[in-house]
Amino acid sequence: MTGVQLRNLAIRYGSVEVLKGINLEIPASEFIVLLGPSGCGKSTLLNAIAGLQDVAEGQILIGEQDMTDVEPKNRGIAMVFQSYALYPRMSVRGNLSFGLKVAKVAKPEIEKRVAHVAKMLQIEPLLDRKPAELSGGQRQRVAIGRAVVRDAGVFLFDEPLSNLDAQLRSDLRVEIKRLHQRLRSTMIYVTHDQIEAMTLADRIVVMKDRIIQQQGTPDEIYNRPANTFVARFVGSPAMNFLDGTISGGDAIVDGQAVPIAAGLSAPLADGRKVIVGVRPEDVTIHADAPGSGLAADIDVVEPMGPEKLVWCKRGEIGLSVKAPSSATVRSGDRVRLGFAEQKLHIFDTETGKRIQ
Amino acid sequence: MTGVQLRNLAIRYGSVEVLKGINLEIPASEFIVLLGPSGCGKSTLLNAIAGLQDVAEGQILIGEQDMTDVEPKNRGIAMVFQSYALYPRMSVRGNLSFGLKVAKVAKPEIEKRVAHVAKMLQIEPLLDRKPAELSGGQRQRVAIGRAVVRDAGVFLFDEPLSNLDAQLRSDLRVEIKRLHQRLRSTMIYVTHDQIEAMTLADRIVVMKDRIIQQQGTPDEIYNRPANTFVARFVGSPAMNFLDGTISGGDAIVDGQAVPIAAGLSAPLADGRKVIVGVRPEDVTIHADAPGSGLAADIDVVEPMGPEKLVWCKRGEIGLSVKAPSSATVRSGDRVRLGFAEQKLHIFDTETGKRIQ
Amino acid sequence: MFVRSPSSSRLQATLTLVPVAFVVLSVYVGGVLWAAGISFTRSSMLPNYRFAGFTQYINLFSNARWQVSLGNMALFAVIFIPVTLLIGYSMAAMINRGVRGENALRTIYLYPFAMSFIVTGLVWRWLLDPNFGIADVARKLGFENASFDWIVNADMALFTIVIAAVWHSCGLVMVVLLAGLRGVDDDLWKAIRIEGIPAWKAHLFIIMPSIGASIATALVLMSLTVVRMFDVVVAMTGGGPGIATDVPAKFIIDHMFERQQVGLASAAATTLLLLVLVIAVPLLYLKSRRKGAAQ
Amino acid sequence: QEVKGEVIHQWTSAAESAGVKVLAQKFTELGGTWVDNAISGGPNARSTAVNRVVGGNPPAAMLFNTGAQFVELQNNGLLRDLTETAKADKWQDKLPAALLNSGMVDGEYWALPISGNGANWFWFNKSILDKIGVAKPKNWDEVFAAFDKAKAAGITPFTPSGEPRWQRLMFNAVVLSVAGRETYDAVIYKRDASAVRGEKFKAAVKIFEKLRDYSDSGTPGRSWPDSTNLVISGKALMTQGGTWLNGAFAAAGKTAGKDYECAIINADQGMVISGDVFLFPEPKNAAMTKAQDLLLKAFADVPTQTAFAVANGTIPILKGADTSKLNPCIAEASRFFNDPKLSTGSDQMMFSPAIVGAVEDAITRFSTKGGLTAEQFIEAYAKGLSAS
Amino acid sequence: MTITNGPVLVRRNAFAAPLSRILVYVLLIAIAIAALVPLYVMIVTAFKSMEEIRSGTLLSLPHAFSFEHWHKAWNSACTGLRCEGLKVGFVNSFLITIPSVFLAIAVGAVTGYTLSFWRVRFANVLFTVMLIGGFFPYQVLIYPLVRITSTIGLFNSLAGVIFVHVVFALPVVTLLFRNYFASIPIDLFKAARIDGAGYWRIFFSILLPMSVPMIAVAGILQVTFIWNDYIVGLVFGGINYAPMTVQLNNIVHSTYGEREYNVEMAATLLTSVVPLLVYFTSGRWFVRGVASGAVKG
Ligand SMILES: Nc1ncnc2c1ncn2[C@@H]1O[C@H](COP(=O)(O)OP(=O)(O)OP(=O)(O)O)[C@@H](O)[C@H]1O
Ligand SMILES: Nc1ncnc2c1ncn2[C@@H]1O[C@H](COP(=O)(O)OP(=O)(O)OP(=O)(O)O)[C@@H](O)[C@H]1O
Ligand SMILES: [Mg+2]
Ligand SMILES: [Mg+2]
Repeated sequence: MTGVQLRNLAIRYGSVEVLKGINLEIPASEFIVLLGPSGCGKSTLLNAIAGLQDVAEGQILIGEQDMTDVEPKNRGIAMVFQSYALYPRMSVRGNLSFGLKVAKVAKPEIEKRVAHVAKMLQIEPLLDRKPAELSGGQRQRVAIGRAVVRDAGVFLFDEPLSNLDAQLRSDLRVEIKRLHQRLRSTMIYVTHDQIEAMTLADRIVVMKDRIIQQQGTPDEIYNRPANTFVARFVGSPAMNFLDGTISGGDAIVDGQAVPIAAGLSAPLADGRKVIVGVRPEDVTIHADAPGSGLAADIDVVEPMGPEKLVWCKRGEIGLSVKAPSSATVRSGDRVRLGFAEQKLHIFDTETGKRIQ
Repeated sequence: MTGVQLRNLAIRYGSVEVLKGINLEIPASEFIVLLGPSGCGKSTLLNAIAGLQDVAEGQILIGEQDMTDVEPKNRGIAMVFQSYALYPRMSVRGNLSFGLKVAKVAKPEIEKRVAHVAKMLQIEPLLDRKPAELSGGQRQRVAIGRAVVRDAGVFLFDEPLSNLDAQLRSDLRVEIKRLHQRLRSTMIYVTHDQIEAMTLADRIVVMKDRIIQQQGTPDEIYNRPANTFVARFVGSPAMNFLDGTISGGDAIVDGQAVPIAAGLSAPLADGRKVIVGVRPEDVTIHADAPGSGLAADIDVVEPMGPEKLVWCKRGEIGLSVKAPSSATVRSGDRVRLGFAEQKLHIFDTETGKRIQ
Repeated sequence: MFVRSPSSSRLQATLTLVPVAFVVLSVYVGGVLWAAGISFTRSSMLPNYRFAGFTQYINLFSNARWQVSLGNMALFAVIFIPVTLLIGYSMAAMINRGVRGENALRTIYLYPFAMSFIVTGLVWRWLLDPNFGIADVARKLGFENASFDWIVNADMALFTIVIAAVWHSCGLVMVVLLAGLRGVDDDLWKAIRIEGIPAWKAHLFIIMPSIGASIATALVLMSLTVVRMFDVVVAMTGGGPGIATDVPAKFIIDHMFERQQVGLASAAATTLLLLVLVIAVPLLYLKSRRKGAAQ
Repeated sequence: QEVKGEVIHQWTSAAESAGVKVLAQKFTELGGTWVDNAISGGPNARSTAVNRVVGGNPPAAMLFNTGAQFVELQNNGLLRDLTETAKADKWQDKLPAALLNSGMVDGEYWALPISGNGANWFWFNKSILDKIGVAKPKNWDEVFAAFDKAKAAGITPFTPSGEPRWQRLMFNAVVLSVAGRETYDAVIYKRDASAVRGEKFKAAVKIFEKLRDYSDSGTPGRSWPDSTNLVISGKALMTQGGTWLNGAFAAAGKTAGKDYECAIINADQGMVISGDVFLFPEPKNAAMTKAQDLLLKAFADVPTQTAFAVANGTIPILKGADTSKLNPCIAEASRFFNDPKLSTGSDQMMFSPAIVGAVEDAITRFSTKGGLTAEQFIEAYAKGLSAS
Repeated sequence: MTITNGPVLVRRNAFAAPLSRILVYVLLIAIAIAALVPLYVMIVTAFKSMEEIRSGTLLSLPHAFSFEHWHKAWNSACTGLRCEGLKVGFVNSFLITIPSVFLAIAVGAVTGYTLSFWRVRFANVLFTVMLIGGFFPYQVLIYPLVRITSTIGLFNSLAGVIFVHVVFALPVVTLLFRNYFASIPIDLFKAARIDGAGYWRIFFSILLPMSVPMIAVAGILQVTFIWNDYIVGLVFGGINYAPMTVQLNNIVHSTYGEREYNVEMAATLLTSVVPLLVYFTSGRWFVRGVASGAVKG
């Protein structure tokens, strides 16, 4: 099995530098998810790994070998494109089997694999249609199938599930996970879906502003975001941020003390300006009673099936809270918000970096 | 403001009937979300409402007027295409302002509106680029912008947010909601995202197999799904289904009694075969102790940030459970599952329809 | 395409087609019907309208020159079209990779198309002349026995015309296909490269089908060249040796103008058109059926 | 008021241009304005002219070949009847009968002959003749003897043009010289198929076949200037062609009698004459009539016509022309031309274009190695005489 | 035949050019050389004296380069009464070519657009008829066209020539555009209609800018056809609008005249300068990925 290493990679479109100084070590068989705001260069990076995008600086190693200038086909990769890039005049079956035919895989084997993939992706009835006759989601499934049908050492997925319905999406998510477990191929996966990222990734790489912001296990990324950007970007709804000043182990936010767990506040000098981050699920709503937390007004309540999303306001500050759907809250209510002391995140106001 | 009515609509591609007998009443200013599995005809329906798709039978009324045969431009609609369909030779600015120019809107007004939309969608720095120079998500934002910039009576959105990152997605979701509140336009919105559907919709329409399966408020759809299809389709992870037989107000599942709330079991005769549905969040996990629920083994545990998804197995039956991330469960553990009596859904085994 | 009853735009569409339809009907349909009518008369220099039955057709089909012409056209088509398509496509594919000096190369490949055959035909004659053409050059280079007498050999002369015609048309076919290739989405190339599909297979099975419309265009242009082929024959062989390289258009034009046999020429033109119809209609039918199935 | 006369013609070579200049000058002197419309190639010029007539915008005059080409225009009432002018200007006294008759229908004059050529000439490279030590051949035996000698000396004996029309011309030359005037006239004037199938014609066919075997491999399709160049540059002994070849020799700076020789084989059988005529479309208005009148006057003026012929390199056709300035070959041709016993019409003069074409097809197929056999050819030729 | 896969990225290391790429250049240059042989012969012949041409050394360079024949072809070759060379018809050729090409492309593009995006009754019948009509030897249509143009009063006028050129060009240009538009994603057309654009607006604002490669092809085709046309100009233009090719033909083709090959070659080369310039400058119209970024999938 083949790992992938990126060494000091830089990529430019003309004179615009899209990526710079990218260093990434992907051990063989790892499932890596790339996360980052739209336009941060995720597709560009995948293209570069695939050999489809010229590299301005740096090296790409696949399976210990320098592949920076090697033809895509010799890199042992498979890829799902964000724009699908299906072969327009071939039937779905043709799209799936063409690569195998070219690779001279035996016919019965091709049929077996195509049948398997078609079944897994629920596109069996579409096998004889042309891409133009498919719906958006159907096209996407074919694009995934085309990559999966090849037994590559490295799989590159560019938002493969974004056009699928929730059910199919979760089915396929499990299927891809299973594929990974079965093949033990290295997988590099771009997605915007938190759940996909969290459930699939061995490691998540968060990118922004041409560089990698943080890499770590889903747990690390979620529970110990390296900076406010990562903290805000991962998790939905996003983490709440409160500007505060340290005073005796508490953070004074908008004139009110927010207690911080001792372990977290230890390195903090009094008077230091910090940003206190708290995830919506770590906030609890209490009836309005003096002294028991941050007073706030309920702005909007969004039912989300199993739970409710409660948007609270305290002057300029907006806070989101995930409450059980049984909670009885109504727009306009005045409430008190409590924060789970242990779950607070403290960032430096200047740099936005996590303090610890 | 203009409502939309579909009367007995049927649409065919050649001889294949994609939609049939579609009746839908959308009051003015309503926000309607279309949900359904990939390929069920959602895009086709939007196209028909826009006047871009030939209607085989039936009528389309927009604002009380029969618009079945009216030119798209005279229907007072704006639309975001699933495939984006950006004008490739125009800059982003050109793409945004084209419709306004055609409508002879004054130049300063065009500039104002374009600037506003560009700001809202965070595409200001991209205004002078061509679509080919944009990332997938950037293209999608331009496509949304092109629709939003026009003040139409009816907006049609075909999966507008599918390629965006979570943060932008939730920002835009709020933005669209706000747009709706400001303009009070009728909006018809196709999405696969549960959260979008739940948070945006005044009413959700679930489609499958050429027809409408259920329409209702998000709450109704989620809490009172009309049949097993809707029940399974809405909610992620999907509702669990257990085959059971009624016996004295309980359902006997795999030899073990599952108590049903009295209100639900009232119309059920003993011996009747039913499907018992239960959402993952309505299942609780207890330590293995005789008599206190359905015994099961833990298969997989997926961390999902704020909570854990626990996949349990009982023989052939698979069950998913949403547990707080604090729950201490491990793969291989034997546990007992308890069901919230009041939250069970009972469907007829034959027809799959909800019983009540 | 999507609306059932007339709308302003569709009305506009119809209105713009009307003048075109009018001209097409009056010139092409009118002209063809007129010619078909004339083919049933004994018109010589000027058309007359006295019905003479199938005389002209009987004369036509007993005319050895006409028979040879049709045979030549068929043989020419069978060689010229695939060869030109292959070379033209290869050139387009190579240029499409983004080579240096693309402009110059394209112009070089295309220049034969700009030159009228009146004189380039003569040059080809010289080049292929068995006595002082390239055969002579080869002899001077030391290949004592080099001889190349196709152009004066009744059995081979047609192939020299194929050579010149291919030379003349390749550039055009290349340009038409290049325009098609330039519309292929970059991501498609990427997918092909990732799958490691060998170049020729990618072109044959993926790229060619996706520029099917351009290829159809090129095929029609080449077919037009075949059916209308005249200049090149006149300039290179004058239809000779004997009548070995005669073609229908030359037959028609000779009889129309020089020989003042308008009736016979019309019969020939009508026959030629019927032949085109016999070949084209099944193709069009097949194509439209496929399209119907796709919708 | 300006009297504009547009003339459509195919005289585009340098010599022909010089000739046109002479005619135009005279017309200008007479008070007209010559509007020149030169279109290369007879068929092109003729069909353009016909289209102009049909389209309702006829030229004042248009050039056709001597012969039956114009008959249909006359039948359709598109031409001006020249009888009055001809009578007044006494054309029958000025022009050779053969030429004049070809422009007449039912005793009326419809065409004015303007130039004449001799078609059955053979041309030799003098230095090669000298080298192989033979005199200018006068009959076929001498020709073939010379051929053999040339061949032995490593020189190509015969390089005719391979274009069908010149092959036809050569065939006619052979028929006249081998089969004799009587058979020739029977075929050409009477379209007598039995004469074609006769022994004399067959003998001519044999000679033609033999000539074919002596000609070089580059013959098929070769144009006459190329063929002539081979003789001029000393690569070949003989070529065949009409009096116009003289111009090519002259243009290459060659002198008749010194560098090259011209001859009719079996000259006692006479010369095949051909030429051009002017036709005058039915005038559209008085101005056009006036222009045509002036043009007719200019074209039938003896000194003008002679000067034209000299410039053009063709034979002066009007009687009383001064032949002293002519090149020896043309002077000789002129002698034949003006002697009715020594001149006869070309096939083009007597046949309809359809027959010319049919016969030409037969000849060109016969000229090709591996084409028609002599017997097949004779049948094809005979059949061609009834083409329409 | 080696054709390597489509657009290739420029490598950082130019020396690492794969073998296939070198092969491509070798092939392209070989084809170019083969294509250029006749041109070479024409050019050297145009510089040679007739003496030298007669001596029959086809490929050798001329002994001395003289522009005399070029000068003669342009300025003084006889083409009938006048001996003023090719230049006489030069302006006419422009007068004919520019409007004819423009109109032919305009009409053909609009027709192709209508045929591929709008459902008009009998449109496909019309197209089929037009296309098949294109196969009819157009020489046979001259007589009826003479009658038509003279009936509508266009015979022997500039407008007449242009009319006939446009009519003859219509089948091919329409075909080019119809087929080209067929490959453009239909969603673009839909989006423009939603944006309120009407028939013309969609054509001019959306589709025309995407058609530049096809406009270049149609331009190349029609400039060549019309610039090189002889018959139409001759018959329908009358004496006042005879294009340059009439002079060219008069220089090259005369039944009884001696031939000056050097002047003929020079004349031919001079006549083809304009189309060649068009070919060369059309380069930047062959843009890559005209529809790129328009749609997903
Ligand atoms: N041009 C066509 N010809 C034939 N069938 C088509 C065509 N376009 C779409 N279909 C079929 O019609 C059905 C409905 O397509 P549609 O695009 O409306 O689906 P959708 O609900 O939008 O799906 P998705 O969520 O995947 O976008 C699909 O099964 C599709 O395969
Ligand atoms: N051909 C191009 N020319 C210039 N800039 C480009 C080009 N292609 C992409 N870009 C820019 O490069 C940046 C990175 O693009 P890329 O497609 O890699 O983003 P991405 O992270 O995949 O975004 P998304 O999540 O929206 O797909 C973007 O800002 C984009 O605008
Ligand atoms: Mg991307
Ligand atoms: Mg869709």
